[in-house]
Amino acid sequence: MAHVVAGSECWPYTGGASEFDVDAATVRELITALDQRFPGLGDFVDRRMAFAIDGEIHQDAWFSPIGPQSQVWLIPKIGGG
Amino acid sequence: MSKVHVSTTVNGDPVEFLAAPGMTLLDALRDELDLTGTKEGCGSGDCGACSVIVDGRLVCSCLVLAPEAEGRRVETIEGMAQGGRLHPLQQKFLEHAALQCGFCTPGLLMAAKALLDSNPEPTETEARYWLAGNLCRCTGYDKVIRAVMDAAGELRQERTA
Amino acid sequence: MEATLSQLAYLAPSSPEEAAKALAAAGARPLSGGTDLLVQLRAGRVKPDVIVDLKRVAGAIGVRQEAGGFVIGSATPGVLLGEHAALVQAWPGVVEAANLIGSTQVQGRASLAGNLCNASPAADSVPALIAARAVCVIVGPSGRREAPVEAIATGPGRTSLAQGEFILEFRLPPRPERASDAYLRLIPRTEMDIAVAGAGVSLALDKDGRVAEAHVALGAVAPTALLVAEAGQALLGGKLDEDSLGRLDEAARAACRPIDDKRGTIEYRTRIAGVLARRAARIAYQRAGGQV
Amino acid sequence: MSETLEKPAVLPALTVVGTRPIRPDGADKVTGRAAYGADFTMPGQLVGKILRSPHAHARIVSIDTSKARAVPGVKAVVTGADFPDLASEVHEGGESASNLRDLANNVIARGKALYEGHAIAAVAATRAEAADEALARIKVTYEVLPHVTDVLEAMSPSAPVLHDHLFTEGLEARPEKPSNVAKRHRLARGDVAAALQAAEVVVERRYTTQAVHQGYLEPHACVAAWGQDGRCDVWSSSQGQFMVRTYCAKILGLEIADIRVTPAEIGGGFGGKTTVYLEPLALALSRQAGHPVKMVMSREEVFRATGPTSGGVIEVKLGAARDGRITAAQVEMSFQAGAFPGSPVGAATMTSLACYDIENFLVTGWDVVTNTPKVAAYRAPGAPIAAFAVESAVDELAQTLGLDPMDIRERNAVVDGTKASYGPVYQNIGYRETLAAARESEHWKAPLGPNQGRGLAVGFWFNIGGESTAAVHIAEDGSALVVSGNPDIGGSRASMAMMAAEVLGLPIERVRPIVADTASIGYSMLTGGSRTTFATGMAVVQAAEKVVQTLRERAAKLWETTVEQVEWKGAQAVCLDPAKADKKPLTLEALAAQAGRTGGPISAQVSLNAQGAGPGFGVHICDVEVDRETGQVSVVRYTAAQDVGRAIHPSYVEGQVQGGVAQGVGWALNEAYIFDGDGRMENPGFLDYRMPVASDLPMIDAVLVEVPNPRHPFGAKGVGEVPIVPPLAAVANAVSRAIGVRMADLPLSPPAVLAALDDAAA
Repeated sequence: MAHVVAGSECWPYTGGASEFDVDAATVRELITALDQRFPGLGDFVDRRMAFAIDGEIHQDAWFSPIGPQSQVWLIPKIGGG
Repeated sequence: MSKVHVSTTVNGDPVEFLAAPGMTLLDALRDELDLTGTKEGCGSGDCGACSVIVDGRLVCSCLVLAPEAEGRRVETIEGMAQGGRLHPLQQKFLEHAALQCGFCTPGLLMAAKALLDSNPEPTETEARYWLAGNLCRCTGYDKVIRAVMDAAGELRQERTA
Repeated sequence: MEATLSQLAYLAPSSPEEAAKALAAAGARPLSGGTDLLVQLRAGRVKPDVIVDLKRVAGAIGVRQEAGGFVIGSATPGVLLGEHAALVQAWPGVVEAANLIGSTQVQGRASLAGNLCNASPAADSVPALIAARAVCVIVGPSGRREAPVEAIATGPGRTSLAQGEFILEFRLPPRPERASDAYLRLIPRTEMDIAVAGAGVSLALDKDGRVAEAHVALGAVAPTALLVAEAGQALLGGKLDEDSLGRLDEAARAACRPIDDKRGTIEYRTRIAGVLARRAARIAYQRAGGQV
Repeated sequence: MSETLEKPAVLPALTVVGTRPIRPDGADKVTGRAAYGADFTMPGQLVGKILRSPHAHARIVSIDTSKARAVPGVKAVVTGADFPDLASEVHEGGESASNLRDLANNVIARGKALYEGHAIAAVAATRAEAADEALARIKVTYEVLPHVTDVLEAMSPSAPVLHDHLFTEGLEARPEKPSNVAKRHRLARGDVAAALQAAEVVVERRYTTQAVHQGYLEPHACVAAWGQDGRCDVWSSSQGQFMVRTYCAKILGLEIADIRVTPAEIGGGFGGKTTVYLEPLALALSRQAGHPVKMVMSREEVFRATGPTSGGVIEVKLGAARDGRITAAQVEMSFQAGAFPGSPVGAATMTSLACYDIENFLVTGWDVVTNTPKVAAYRAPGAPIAAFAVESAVDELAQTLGLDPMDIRERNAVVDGTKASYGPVYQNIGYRETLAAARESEHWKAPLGPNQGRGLAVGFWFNIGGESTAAVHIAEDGSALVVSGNPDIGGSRASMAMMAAEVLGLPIERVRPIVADTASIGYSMLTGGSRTTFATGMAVVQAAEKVVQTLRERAAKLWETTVEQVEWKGAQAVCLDPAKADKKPLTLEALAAQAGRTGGPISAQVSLNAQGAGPGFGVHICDVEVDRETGQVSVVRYTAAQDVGRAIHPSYVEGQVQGGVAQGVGWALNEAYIFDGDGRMENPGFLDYRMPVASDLPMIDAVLVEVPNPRHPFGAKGVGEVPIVPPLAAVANAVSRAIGVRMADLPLSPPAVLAALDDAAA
């Protein structure tokens, strides 16, 4: 079970819920699980968000592993100048 | 269209070209003589990227009409290294990493050469005010000034050696 | 349809009379340093048919001493003034004003006549020349005439010169003992800016160190540079004590008629004109041998 | 999952990494041979020019190009109608998520001119005069509309609306009316209202900044050639040739592989060349004319029509205990996005409190469209604006509590294990070490002169990884080529060559770095986000390691032993097999010479998506002197400490720090877009858009702190963007302390400082 923390961008999909647990061992599984639980959230997160897994930021990384006790923050994609 | 015939000397070589009277020396160097080392950053004399030396004077080539070069001695970046050996300023700019993107470097090297030709032992302040006409956005000028002072030292040794 | 850049003609006469004749044609414009003209040419703000390069006219470039004073060729680049030891000794203010025009690269070209005839209210060399009581020698189709520097510019971009007339040289008057001058300006950076305000002060001292003669001129605070008589008078007879400097400051501010623009507000330019006038007076006084 | 990695295994004796060799591409740049965008020419090329809107906001009723086409020498004229109408599809190709339709409509207007300078039409002709003539004969009928440039005015209900389809995203309920507010960003934790109520001390203030430009010396330039077979070539100066390829393909409706983009040397970018302005127009003109087309922007066009960064309004309210512990922070920011949505207020929201361990905070960011040029990325986009406000507020808090500004930073500092304000838990960060380096610096202890003030400020940037490809090829004589797809702006060719040399055991002189065109190397994200040395460097190291593996395998075959018995050391294979003690080491040259007979050319290419880019922290100290009679500010001393993970080439890392500081100082003191009443920019040139000149700055002491990033083979972190974050506040805090008045509005021009002095005296 991964403990997910969702930022304000996600609240329109989660009805305001910002922390919940999801069963997923990879980022891709997490996206599918999010879509099942909050329709549309998975696709939105996949396109517009990055995943901070235990403090490390993963962007466009479907197969990054997620451990059983992992904390996963959904944060907006980061650009740069 | 009445073009003017201009014969002048660029980096020691005699050259001739036809130029529209309103053409700048900068455009003549780049478009007529294919010397693209001199750069245009603003076209209004405010950035120094087009600096060249005419008859020993440092000028912005975007503020000189091509016909004015008639019979003058023009020095550009392409003439700074002699006989395959980099000028001490060029070498020191590399050693001190005094350039990043390098777009302002040709103009800065021309200005630094003119500085050391007229003032072989500049203070840091004198160097900074002399080079104030050469904008650089990448380096913050620190390593540029260190490279110029270092080259000044080496040139003095060469002279006294 | 005006001449585009390619239809332009370029002439480089070698005598003043030839130059005057060439400049008499409508659409002819003089070129000396070119550091203003070329910017306007490229921006399409001026569309001359003929450019008359004055740099090869006899007497246009060079500095010489004559009848106790100095004669400066109108197309002499600022850098040459700085290299003339006697001129720097006698007129440090005029030289430092000329050497503040633009960057080192501009210094290699910009001329006193170009700076004056471009008629920017903020031109750096003009207040110093006016304070120095410099006179222009003007050549035109109907011969030569002289006029004080302050009579040339009549407003932003406009001069009193007739078509065909150009400035051949500047004459700086002879200097008594214990006389000197100074020029200061305010710019946001340390270099490369147009003056937000400028002040030139020229003065002479009597043997006790009192101010016997004083002229103050301000830049960028009116449509043209201003000779401010009251400011000069405020210094007369004194040793630059706080009181006379206060009156100088006030007289300078009273003369200001600046505008609000992207470089400065009316209030700020007026305030700074007073500060610069005081500071320039102090420097000129010290250079003239006065103890401050 | 990713176990917390212990301190990274730093390679023992690093021979090349960490040294300061001459950069391999240096000679071309100091002799004028390096070719930038405007230095390319092609036979038969035409000159392309753009007609730009004189109005800040107008409907385009009609465009008549017939007279323009009739001008002798004119070969092509295009308007918005010549480009496919794109769906509003968000695309990840560029820096941050950019809307493709907006991008296309910024390249050339469609239906509406949204800022003065907006491209309306473009022509190509055999001579520049003919092109100018053609522009003058294009007849555009405008319906001029009221405009708005100020961000707060643009947010008011009465403001003219730029886009009828724009409904604010990120609100609880979807608004019914369109507005200029494109999006609300929000970051919250704990109960900020209660915490503010309970706080022993509260400081509160509004801060403002103006739009500023990246200020790269090289204007945008390109040459484009549309082949008869529909295959196109582009030479252009940009921060990413793959980005240019992707955007051109999308805007023109082409197959991506049909466009080959060759990177020119880039004369500075700083984020401003992470998008396209000219390339799609040059291609469209070239298709119509059947000739290559060259387009070079004037400096005025660069200012009027290419992305500045946002001007912003920031309200900050901090609550703290007497001992300096900050217990509550409320920040609200409104940023100009320019003509289309996409200001960096989202990144500003996330970075604003990133250096602070705070229980309760609410950060809100508003992305607001205005009739000004479309904002583009500018070095740590958004972060310097947020940091100006927060670092000024923390400085004011320190003054209010009578605390040393360094102490208050340390008391609230984030460390490994702290939960960042933007979400994740920090790992391997060097913030505390950087604070210590600044505190122990000689500058922090040095006395101040009269009318002088010292400002302290800290800054953070995420840094990113992303997709990169690199290849290493061994030539027959044993010299090496390292090929990547990232333009070299600040010396990255040197660091690529150094990392490859380190792994191969070669001196850097025998490794030649190449920046390849889009047809000669695999896809790479652009140079930006301080990613190149981290992500592309990682691909270079892995490619070099694959080459070493191949070399060891070839030696093992030659010695008829197993690869495990072959060690690679000092650019040669050493046999460890006790049974083969007679085998003398095989040099790289020897193995390269026999490569054909032992299995073929020795080369490797690696493509990856680099994860785990380590965030960077900066701590800056700035001394200023103020002329109290004129308000002029001069920077007399500057020290910038920064956690760089591991400096691959220390000179160029110092160069990034010094360059970032100089841009920050310009932003603080003199740089600003000035708009007149008609929404026209009044200072589109280097005379009145005042960037720092050499005589404006002291030497800038860069103090490199190295807390290695375990996710990079040599511990490198991104360094390019952090240094621009602290300076705005470092300068403002220094001025505020010098004159005893809090300066909250940039730029700190002489009139502004003098007015503040007058207020204080009144």
